[in-house]
Amino acid sequence: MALDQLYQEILLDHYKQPRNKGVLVDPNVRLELKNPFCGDEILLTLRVDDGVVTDVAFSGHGCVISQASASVMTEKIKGMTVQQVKQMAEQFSDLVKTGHAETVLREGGDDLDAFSGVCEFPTRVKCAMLAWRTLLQGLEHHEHQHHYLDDEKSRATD
Amino acid sequence: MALDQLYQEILLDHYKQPRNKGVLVDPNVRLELKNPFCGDEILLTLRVDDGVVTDVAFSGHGCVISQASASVMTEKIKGMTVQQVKQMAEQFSDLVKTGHAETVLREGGDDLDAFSGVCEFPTRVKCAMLAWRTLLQGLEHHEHQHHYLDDEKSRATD
Amino acid sequence: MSNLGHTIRREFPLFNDPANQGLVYLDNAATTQRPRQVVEAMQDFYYHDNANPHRGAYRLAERATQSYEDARDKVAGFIGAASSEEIIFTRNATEAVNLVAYAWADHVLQEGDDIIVTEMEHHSNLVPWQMLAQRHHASLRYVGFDGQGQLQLDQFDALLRLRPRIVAVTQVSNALGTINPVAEMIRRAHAAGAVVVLDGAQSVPHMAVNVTELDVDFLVFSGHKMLGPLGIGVLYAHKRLHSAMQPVLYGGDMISNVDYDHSDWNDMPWKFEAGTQNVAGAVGLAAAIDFLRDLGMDAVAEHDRLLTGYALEQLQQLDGITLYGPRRNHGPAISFNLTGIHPHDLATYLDQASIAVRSGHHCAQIVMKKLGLAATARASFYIYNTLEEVDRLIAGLNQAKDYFKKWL
Amino acid sequence: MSNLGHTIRREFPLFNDPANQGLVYLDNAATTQRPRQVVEAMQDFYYHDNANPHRGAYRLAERATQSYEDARDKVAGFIGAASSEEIIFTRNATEAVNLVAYAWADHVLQEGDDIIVTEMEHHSNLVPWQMLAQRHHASLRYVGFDGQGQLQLDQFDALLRLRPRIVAVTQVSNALGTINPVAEMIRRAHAAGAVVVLDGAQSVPHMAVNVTELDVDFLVFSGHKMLGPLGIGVLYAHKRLHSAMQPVLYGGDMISNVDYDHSDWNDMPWKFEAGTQNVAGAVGLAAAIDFLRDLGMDAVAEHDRLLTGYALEQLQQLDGITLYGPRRNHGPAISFNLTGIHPHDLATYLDQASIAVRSGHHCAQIVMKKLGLAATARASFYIYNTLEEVDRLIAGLNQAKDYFKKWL
Ligand SMILES: Cc1ncc(COP(=O)(O)O)c(C=O)c1O
Ligand SMILES: Cc1ncc(COP(=O)(O)O)c(C=O)c1O
Repeated sequence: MALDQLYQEILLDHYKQPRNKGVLVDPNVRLELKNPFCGDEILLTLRVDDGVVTDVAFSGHGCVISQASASVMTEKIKGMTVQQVKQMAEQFSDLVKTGHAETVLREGGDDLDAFSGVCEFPTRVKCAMLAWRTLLQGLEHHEHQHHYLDDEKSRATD
Repeated sequence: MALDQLYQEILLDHYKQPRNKGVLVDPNVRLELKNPFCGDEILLTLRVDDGVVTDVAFSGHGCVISQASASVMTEKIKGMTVQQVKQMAEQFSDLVKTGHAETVLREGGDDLDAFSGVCEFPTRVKCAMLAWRTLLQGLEHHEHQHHYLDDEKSRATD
Repeated sequence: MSNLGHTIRREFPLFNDPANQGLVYLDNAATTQRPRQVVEAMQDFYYHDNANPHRGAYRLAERATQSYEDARDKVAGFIGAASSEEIIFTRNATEAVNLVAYAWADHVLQEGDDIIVTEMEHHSNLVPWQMLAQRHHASLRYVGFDGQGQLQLDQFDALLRLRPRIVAVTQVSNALGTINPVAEMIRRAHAAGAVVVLDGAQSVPHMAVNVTELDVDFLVFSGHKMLGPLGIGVLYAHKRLHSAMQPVLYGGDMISNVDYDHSDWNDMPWKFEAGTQNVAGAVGLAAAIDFLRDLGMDAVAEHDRLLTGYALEQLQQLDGITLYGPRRNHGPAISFNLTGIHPHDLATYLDQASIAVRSGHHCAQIVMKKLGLAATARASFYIYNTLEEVDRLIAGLNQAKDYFKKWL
Repeated sequence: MSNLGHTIRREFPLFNDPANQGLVYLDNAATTQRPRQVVEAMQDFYYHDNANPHRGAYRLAERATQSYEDARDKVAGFIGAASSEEIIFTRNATEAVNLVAYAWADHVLQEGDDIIVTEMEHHSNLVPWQMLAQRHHASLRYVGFDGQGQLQLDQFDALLRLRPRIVAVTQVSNALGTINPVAEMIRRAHAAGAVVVLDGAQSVPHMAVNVTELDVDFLVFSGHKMLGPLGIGVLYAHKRLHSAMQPVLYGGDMISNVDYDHSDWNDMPWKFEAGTQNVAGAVGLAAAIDFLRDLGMDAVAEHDRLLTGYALEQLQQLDGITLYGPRRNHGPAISFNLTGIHPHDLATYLDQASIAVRSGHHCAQIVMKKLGLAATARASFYIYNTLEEVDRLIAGLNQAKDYFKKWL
């Protein structure tokens, strides 16, 4: 049944025992997003040091798909470079939209694969992507800020 | 042919030799109206003394129907009481919309009857009515003003 | 009566589409389906009478104008308006509320004025007032609702003592199913000198609404929630407000005269209908009104009551269900939650069983905040629904509970 | 090619209606007729995929959302937009112009700023700017046109030296038939720092228009003038303007978050689409675009040119005719007058011969004032018109001259 493809056991595990649930004490990336059409919310806090995600946590509430997706995501991205994270987000987006994904994700492993069933449920793609959209926007703000600080610095030393 | 019912000889006469064309020197009713959908304009000037239309003139430009209707109207209403004018306007409106009219118009006579063909041309009803609408609105303003003046007077004598 | 759903369904081609076989459509508060009479009326217009109305001196244009103005007369009759001048066609109820704000309220509101809304308003009858208040430094005040989803009329009375300029209230709530005592509220609001904007989006489709009896100032509703087409809505504006209303959209038919530096406007109601209007939409709405009138609005309301009563009775018996809104006198939209199942997951499950319900905040986020929720599931009925479909819903919910058991 | 009209007519049921037998429909600048493909696309939507888009978690709602967003993509592709985000659906071109005024211009215009329009604008691309200028004490400046209906570009250049904030111009005039050199005008306007609002109501239906090549800021047009349904129009807004645009209508899908005292908005383009949208209208517009693309916009333009050229040639030979607008490179709307016959009387006469032409000011009263006229007659062509129909028009005009001889 297609429904079992959507609600796979691995999601159950993440939904019942979410990894990295909470709020970091000293994050340098912090973003809250809302899925306007279902009211789901996520608050993501990260530490990014020298272009590497060193810590991450999520909180909020939502459906099975959005919560499990957030939990899996936090597990996967810890230790990755920002570049790698972005690539993975793109692959994940492909996966949930088409059911297929490229190599990077393969390396990501099984837990992400468990979202391949989402593609049969187009209205749920947004749920699966909520955490990742939040992540990407958070990183973008961060980089912006970073560049800005860099600029400030270089101007200061001019 | 229906067209000949619309463009009757009497209209031709009024169109070519419009009665009461011009602007009164000393009107106490004056109103300009426009048919927003064809750009036709009419300026009506009247003298109303003791509730009787003592003089009237029209100017402006427009199609055969609107010009002839204005000309016929000015001829008919001279000497009438405001009350009679209003009744005739209503009857005329019935005539151009339905082709039939009540008694008052009968007394009004042939020239008004010549507009009975308009009812076959619903888009032209507005043209036939332009002068009459202007007249009614002008009289309404006049009465308003009149009442207002009366009020002022009565208050002044209070 | 209980058979209305069965007999009438045949007229709705969507339910005969093999792709929609067995579909239990319970999202009627969002939009209804259309009987073929409505779609065919639009087709007839396009295939026989189509032209740009109001401006053509040829017969086709006259037929188009007639179709459009006949539709306006029909709407006026349907809601008991004194005159067709009081009927302004809009795109939807949302635009109609915004039109009241821009065309009228912006010209009368003063700094420090009060505007009363309720906590159960749809965003469309809330955010326009929020923004209006911001523009004028006016105060937006909320009438709360109690545990049964009933407006707290003592709060309403207290707020009326501020002598507010505007009271905006929905007649029937799309999120709670509450039917508000608007006749009485209008009376009190008028006594306090307020102008009342009534949101009829969920009432006009479901019950006889008479603007003259209600003596309401403004009423808004949407065609698509009452069997009519998308893209057509109505603003009823009582004649006494006309002189204080100014046009908002400029161009086309709403104009009488244009000069280099100023323009003059056409008469009511056209002065609020700028550009070429959705004549086919108005024609479709008129056909929907004919369809509803043939059934009789009392029969429509009775059918709603039957289904809603039966559904509430059955739903109450489910373990772990929370029902929001009133116990009795409940409108045809029922909001609920099942413990431990997110409404979004529930809707997906039901969809697999061909049952279409809505999940989310139903554009009533204040209601959700007040209830401490992110979302609810909502089933909403209309004339083509049946008691058997209610049974299907209940069965679906039971199966969903079973399916999601292990996720609890 | 000259046969396009004949072959294509079959697809337009209105012409097969016995009541419209022999109808020569020459009021296409006001609104076009619809091929059955367009009406059937809307019917298909209502009969198979209808639901409220964007918000439902069930498959029917997903299909509705897909239909709506596919239509948006199709519009974006048709006018060469860089992204579908740049396409906002409106009710018509008129609303689209007003939306630019309220959503963008109201937030950037300052007292004393200049706004440039032309003397040949349709009221819909004139009065919104007139009112905007009044609101901000800005100056509205007119580019005139010469005896051939051509914009006086030297005046335009002179006005650009004021460094105006806004230039609003029509690509093709509905009253004069002029085709303006807008690519060049946009270049010059940008060089002067202005933002350009292009009225494409008469161009998008008739020629290939590419917003990216034109580098235009805003483009407006209406579905109903290009075979599409009534009640749907488009505002193209270049991405560079998005951050300066604020919502105008509030409620429904345009919202992301609502709290008691403030709200946040959804992303582009939805933040400008408040309430339930005319999805069927968008679907119908997409079908119209498919229809036009199958023909090819070059073939459409070529057919227009053929008919317009032939008509101008024939009309010129009539005694007592005055033709307004350009001698060459004339768009498919031809304005004219016959000496001594009021255009309203002329239109009635032609209507009796089943020839539908428009008479009046064509919502371009400034054009009429400039020409010293109250009204003109106008014949305007589209893909289903034929050379024989032009002959019918000419014959009708000759007969009319004869009929009204005694009235001269
Ligand atoms: C040049 C031009 N601009 C704007 C419009 C307005 O279009 P609509 O009435 O569809 O809003 C028209 C149509 O009459 C037009 O010809
Ligand atoms: C109570 C209420 N008001 C207003 C609206 C807005 O209607 P529309 O989206 O047709 O503008 C709705 C529909 O969602 C509603 O339920």
